[in-house]
Amino acid sequence: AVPGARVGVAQSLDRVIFHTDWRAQAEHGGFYKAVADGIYRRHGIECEIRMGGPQQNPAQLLLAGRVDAIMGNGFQALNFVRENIPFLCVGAVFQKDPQILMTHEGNGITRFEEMRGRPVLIGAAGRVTFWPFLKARFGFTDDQIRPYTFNIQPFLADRMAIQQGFLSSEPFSAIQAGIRPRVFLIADAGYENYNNTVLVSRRMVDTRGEVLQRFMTASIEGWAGYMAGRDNAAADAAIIRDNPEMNAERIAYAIRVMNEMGIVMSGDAERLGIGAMTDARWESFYNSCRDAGLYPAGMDFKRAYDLRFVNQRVGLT
Amino acid sequence: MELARGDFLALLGPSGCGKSTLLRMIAGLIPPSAGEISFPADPAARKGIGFVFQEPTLMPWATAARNVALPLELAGMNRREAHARAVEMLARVELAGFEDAYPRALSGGMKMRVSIARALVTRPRLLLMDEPFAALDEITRFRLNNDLLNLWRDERFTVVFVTHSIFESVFLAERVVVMAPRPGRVVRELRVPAEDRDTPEFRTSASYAAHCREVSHALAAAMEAA
Amino acid sequence: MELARGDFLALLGPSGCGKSTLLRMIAGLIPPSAGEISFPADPAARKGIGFVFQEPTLMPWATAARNVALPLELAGMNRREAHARAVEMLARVELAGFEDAYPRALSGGMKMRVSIARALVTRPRLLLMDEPFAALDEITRFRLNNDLLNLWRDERFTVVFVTHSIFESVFLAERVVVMAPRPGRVVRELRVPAEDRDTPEFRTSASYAAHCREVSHALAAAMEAA
Amino acid sequence: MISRAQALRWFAPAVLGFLALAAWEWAVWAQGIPSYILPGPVQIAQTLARDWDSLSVSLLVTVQITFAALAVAASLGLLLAILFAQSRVIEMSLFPYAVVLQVTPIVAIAPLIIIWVDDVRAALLICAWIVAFFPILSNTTVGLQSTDRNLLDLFRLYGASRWQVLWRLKLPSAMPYFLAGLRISGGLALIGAIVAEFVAGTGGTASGLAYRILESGYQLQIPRMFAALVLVSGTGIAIFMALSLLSHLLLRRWHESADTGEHR
Amino acid sequence: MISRAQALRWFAPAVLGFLALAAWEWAVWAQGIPSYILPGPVQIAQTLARDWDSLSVSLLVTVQITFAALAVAASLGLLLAILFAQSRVIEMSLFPYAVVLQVTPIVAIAPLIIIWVDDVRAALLICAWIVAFFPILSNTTVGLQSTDRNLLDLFRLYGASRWQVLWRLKLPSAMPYFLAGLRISGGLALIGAIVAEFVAGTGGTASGLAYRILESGYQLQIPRMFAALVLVSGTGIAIFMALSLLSHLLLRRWHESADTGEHR
Ligand SMILES: Nc1ncnc2c1ncn2[C@@H]1O[C@H](COP(=O)(O)OP(=O)(O)OP(=O)(O)O)[C@@H](O)[C@H]1O
Ligand SMILES: Nc1ncnc2c1ncn2[C@@H]1O[C@H](COP(=O)(O)OP(=O)(O)OP(=O)(O)O)[C@@H](O)[C@H]1O
Ligand SMILES: [Mg+2]
Ligand SMILES: [Mg+2]
Repeated sequence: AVPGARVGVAQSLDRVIFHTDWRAQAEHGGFYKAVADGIYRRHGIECEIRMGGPQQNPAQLLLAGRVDAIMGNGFQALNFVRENIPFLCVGAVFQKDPQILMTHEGNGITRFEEMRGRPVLIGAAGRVTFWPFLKARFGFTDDQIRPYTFNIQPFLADRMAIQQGFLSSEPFSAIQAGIRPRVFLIADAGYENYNNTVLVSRRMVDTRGEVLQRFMTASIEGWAGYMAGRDNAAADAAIIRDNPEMNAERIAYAIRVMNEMGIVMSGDAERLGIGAMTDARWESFYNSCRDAGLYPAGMDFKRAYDLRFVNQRVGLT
Repeated sequence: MELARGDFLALLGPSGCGKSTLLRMIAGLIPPSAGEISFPADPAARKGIGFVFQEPTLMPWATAARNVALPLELAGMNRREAHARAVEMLARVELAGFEDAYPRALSGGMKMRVSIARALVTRPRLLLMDEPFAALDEITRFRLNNDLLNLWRDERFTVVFVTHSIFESVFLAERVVVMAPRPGRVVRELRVPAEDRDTPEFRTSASYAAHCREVSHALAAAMEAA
Repeated sequence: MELARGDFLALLGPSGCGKSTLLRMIAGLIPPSAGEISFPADPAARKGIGFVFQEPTLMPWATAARNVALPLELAGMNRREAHARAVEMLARVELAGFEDAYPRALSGGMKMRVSIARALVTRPRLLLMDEPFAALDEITRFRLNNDLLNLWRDERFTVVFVTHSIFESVFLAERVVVMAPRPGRVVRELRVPAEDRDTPEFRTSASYAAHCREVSHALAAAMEAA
Repeated sequence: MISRAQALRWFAPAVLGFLALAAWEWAVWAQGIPSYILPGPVQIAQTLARDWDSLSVSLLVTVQITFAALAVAASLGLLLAILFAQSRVIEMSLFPYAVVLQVTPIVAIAPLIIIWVDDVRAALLICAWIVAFFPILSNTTVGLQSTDRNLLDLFRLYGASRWQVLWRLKLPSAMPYFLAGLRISGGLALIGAIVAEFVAGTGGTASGLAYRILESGYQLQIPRMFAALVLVSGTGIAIFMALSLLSHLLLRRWHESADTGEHR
Repeated sequence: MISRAQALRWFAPAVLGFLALAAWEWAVWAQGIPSYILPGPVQIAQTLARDWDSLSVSLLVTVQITFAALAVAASLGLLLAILFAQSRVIEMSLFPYAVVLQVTPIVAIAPLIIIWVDDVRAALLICAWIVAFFPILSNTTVGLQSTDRNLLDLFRLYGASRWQVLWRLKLPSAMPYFLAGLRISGGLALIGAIVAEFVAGTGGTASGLAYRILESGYQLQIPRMFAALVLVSGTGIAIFMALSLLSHLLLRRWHESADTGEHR
C-alpha cells in the first residue's frame, strides 16, 4: 500500500481509498503518479492505493464499504445494474481493453477466425467477459477453453498454443523467455469494453460528489503525465516497491505498447480527455453484450455510469 | 440379600453367572435390570468403595506408583503424600522396587497386585474384590489372605469377595453366597461361624473341611440347577 | 531342563519369576537372553503349538467362534469347516450358545475359555498354557482338568502348564518344575510317578497329599531363596 | 428414557440450526444489510431453488470428482500405509515424499499438474487426491503400528503369513484410525476438488461449484454465490455424516468409540 | 545388530533421496528440458543459495504464521473436542458447523475474511487456522470416545469429577489420536498459511513464501519458484519430523505405536 504522505498543514485532506485490480504495474501508473508526485494532495485528497491480485475480487470490497473506489471494467458496471446494486462507473482510463490473445509467430495463425476450434488458455474472469464476445463474434465454443492459471509455461512449451493475456504483460514475459509472440488485441476486433474504470458507490456520487470530482481530476492529471513520460521516477519506484517483480524495463515496455496501441489515448479520449465515456459507446457495448446473452434485454444500462466527472478535457492541451 | 456393615461376604458361582455384574451393581456402576439395590441413609455409604476388577484395569501411561496413588489424588490428597502411601502399599503387595515400572513391563500377577494395592490404599469402607488373587501363587495368596483378614478384623470394613476357590471363601468369609446362572441369582447362603474361624489352626481343622464340603455341594447343586 | 515328547510338565513359581517369559521363549516368541532353547531336528517340532496366554488375547472385532476358528483358518482350512470345529470346541468348554457373542459381552472366565478352546482346536503337539483355569470356578476347572488329562492320555501331546495351584499341578503333571525369581531360574523338579497318577481315586489318596506337601515346600524354599 | 435421549440428540441440533438461521435472517433484516453484502438464508434458499437447474449440474460435477478423489485417496492411502507398515526402513524412506505431497501448496502446483496432465478432469482429480490422501495415510500408519502386541505374538505363533497378519489382524485393529482419517479426508477431497477448480478455473458446461462461486462473484450475484457455498457446505456435511455412519456400522460391535454412549 | 538396523534406518532414506535427485538431474540433462519448464536440483540448489537472503525472510514469515496457526488449531481443536466429549447432544449440535468450516473452500471465503478482519496478518492466521483445525478436532473426538470403559468405571467409582476424568483419563488415552491429528494438521497449517497468502496476495517486504512462488512464476524465474517450493517442502518435512519426535517421546513408554519396532 502507498499511503499518501501525511501533510503537516492544518488543512484537512479528504481520504480516498482506491483499490486496483491487479498487482502494481504500469497499467496503474497514473494513479501511482498522482500519489507520488503529490497531485492528489494538491487537490486536497489523501489517496491510499491498495493493490489487487489474482483470486481477488475487489468489487466485493467496494460493496462491503471497505474501500471508496476500485479499478474495474465495463462489465462490472453493467453487473451493478442487473443485480440492482447502487454502484456505478464514473470514468474509464482505458478506451481500449488491453486484453489480448497471443500465439507463436509463424505458426500459421494470423486471424481470430483461425483460432476457431483450437484450445485456448482462458482464466476464470475471462469466461464472463471477453470470451462470450469471442464466441458471439468468431464462433468460438466452450470446449476450446483450457484453464489459464497466470503461468505461461504451457504456452512456452507448445508452439500451437493460444492464450489470453494483458497487452503489456504476457507478451513481454514470452519475449523474455526467448519466444516471439503474435499478439491480437481483442478491442481491435470490436470489443468495446471500457477497462481501468473507476467504480464507486452511488452514495459517494450523491454525498461526496465534490471530493470525487477532485479525485477524478487529479487521477486524470496523473495519467496524462504518466503516459507522456514526464519524470515518472517516483511513480515507478512506488510501483516497484509495491510489486518487486516489476522493473524499469517492464514498465518502459508497457508504456510503449500502451501508447502504440492507443489504450489510453484514442477515440473519445482524444476529444474529451483521458477517462472519457460516452452514452453511445455504453449503449453499443450493452447491446453487443445483450446479444451475446450476457444481460437481459431492456436493462436500464444508463444507470451503470455517470458522465459528469470526466469528459472535461483535463490534461488536453 | 442383605449386606450389613462389617460383613465379609464371599461370592461363588459358575463362570458367567453374573458375579462381576452383581459387584458392579453394588458399586452403582450399572443399574439393576430388575429389583433394586438400596443403601442406608448414610450419605457416605457409597463413598469409600474400593474395587478390584477382574482385569487389572491399570492406566497404561502411568507407573505402578501413580496407578496406586490415583484414588488418593482423585480425592484431593497432594501428590507427594499420595505417592508415599502408594509406595508403602506397593511394598505390602511385595512390589517394592517396581514403583516406576509401567504396566506393560509387569507380569500378570504383578499387575493384579498393583490393582489390589490401588483398592486398599484408600482404606475403603466397602471393599469389592473380583477374583483378586486368582493370578497369584499360593504362598503370596495365603499371605495376602491373612493380611486381608487381619486388616478386616482391625477395621471391620465391609467386604464382598468373588472367588472360585472354595477353600479361600471358607477361610476368609463369614458368609458364603452361592450364585447360579441363567438367570443369575443367589441360590444358597452359608455362614461360617466366628467361633470356628477365629482359631489359629482353622485351616487344618475338621470344621474347615466340613464347611468346604458344604460349599462344594452347594456349588454343584447350583450348576446342576442351571 | 529337558522336555521330551509327550511330557506333561507343570510350572510353578512366585508371581513375576518368569514363567510367562519362559513359555514365550519355548514358543519362540522371544529369544532367550542367555542359554539356548534347542529343538529336535524334526522340522515340525515348532509347528503345532497351542498357546493359552495369561490374558485371553481375543480379537475384539471377531465373535467367539471366529476367534476359536482363527488358528484353523490361518492354517488354510476352509471357513465353514473351521467354524464347525470351533463351535464344537466351544461346546466342550461349555460355551454353546455364545458362538456369536463378541468378546466384550463375555465374562472374564468365558473369555478365558474361548482362549482355551482356541488353543485346543488345532489338536496341537505342544500345548503351552499360562494359568488357563485361574479364572474358572472349581467345578468347571475340575472338569476341564479331567478333560485335558484324558485328551493327553489319548494323544500324548506335550504340555507345559503354568499354574499357581499346587493341587492342580500334582493332579495334572508328571513333572512339576518349581521356579525362583531374580534371576528367574528352575530350582527344583519333582516327578509324580505314573503308577500313582493313574489310579482313579488319586485325588483323595495319601500319595497325592504327600506330593502336594512336597511341592508346597519346594515352592516355599524357592521364595525364601529369592 | 432412551427414546427421550435419542430424540434430544436429533432435536437439539435441529433447533440450534434453526435458531442460528433465524438469528442470521433477523440480523440481516434488522440491520438492513443489503443482499449484495450478506443475503439472508431465506433469500439464499430462494436463489437455490430458482437456480437449481444450473447449480445441480455443477454440484454433480463436484461430487463426482470428490468421490473419485476420495476413493483413490482411501485406497492409495491405505496401500501406502500397508507398504510403510512392512518395515521401518520403507516408512522412513518414503514418508518424506508423502509429506512433500501434502505440504506442497496445491495452488502452486495445480498449474504444473494442468500442464503435465492433458485431461482437465484428470488434473482436477489428481489435485483433489493430493489434498485428501495424507490424513488417511498418516492415521492408518499409526493405526497399523498400534496393533496389540499379544495378538501379534499369537499370529506369529500360529505361523500366520505376512498377508494374514495384515489382513486379519493389523487392518482390523487399524480400522478406527483409518475411519477417523477417512472422515477428515472426506472434507479435504471436497476442498481439493473445489480449490483445484478455483485455480484451474475450468468452466464451460462441465464446470463444478467452484466455478459457479467464482462466476457469481465476478457477476456480483452474491445470493447465488452463497447458494453455491451452501451446496458445498451441505455436501461436506453429507459426506461427513455418511462416513460417520459407515464408521459406526463397522465399529459398533467392538470398538469403544462407536458405543451408544450410555457411559458418558 | 541394533546399530546396523539403526544405521540402515537413516542410511536408506538418504540413499534413496540422493538417487531420486540424481535421476531428476539426469532426466533434465538427458532430455534437454529447459530450465523454465523444469530446472534440475543442482540449479535449484544454486538458486536457493543465491537468493537465500530474500527467501529466508519469506520463509520466516511463513513459518511464523504456520506455527501460530498450528498452536491455535491445536488448542482450539482440543478444546472443542473436549466440549464435544461432554455430551452427544453438544457434539451432534456443533459438529456440523465444524464440518462447514472445514469444507468451506478457503479460496472462496478468504476474501470475506479479509473484508471482515482488518489486519492482514490476523486474516492469514484465521485462514490457516480454518484449514488446520479439523483433523485435530476430529481425531481427538474419536480418541476421547475410545477411552477404556473399565477405566471409566474406575474413575466414576472413585468419585472423580468431570474435570479429573477428562484430565487424567480421557486426555491421556486420546493422546495417540490427538498426536496423529497434530501430525496431519502440521502440514495443513503450512498449506493454509500459503494458500491464504496466495489468495490475500499480501506483497511487499513482509511477504511469505507463497508470494515468492507467485512472483517467480509470473516472472518466469522458474528455478527460483522451485527453490521456494523446496523451502515449503522442507519446512513441511521438518514440522512433520518434529511432531513425530514429539509423539514418540510422549508415547514411547506406554503406547504400541511408539514402540521401537522390534516386534515387526
Ligand atoms: N516388557 C517387559 N519389559 C521389561 N520387563 C518385563 C517385561 N515383561 C515382563 N517383564 C519382567 O519380567 C519378569 C518376569 O515376568 P513374567 O511375566 O514371565 O512373570 P510370571 O512368572 O509369568 O509372573 P505371573 O505369575 O505374575 O504371571 C517380571 O519381573 C517382569 O517385571
Ligand atoms: N457388555 C455385555 N453385554 C452383554 N452381555 C454381557 C455383557 N457383559 C457381560 N455379559 C453377560 O452377563 C453374564 C454375566 O457376566 P459376569 O461378568 O457378571 O459373569 P461372572 O459371574 O463374573 O463370570 P466369571 O466368573 O467368568 O468372571 C455373562 O453371561 C455375560 O455373557
Ligand atoms: Mg467375572
Ligand atoms: Mg505370567
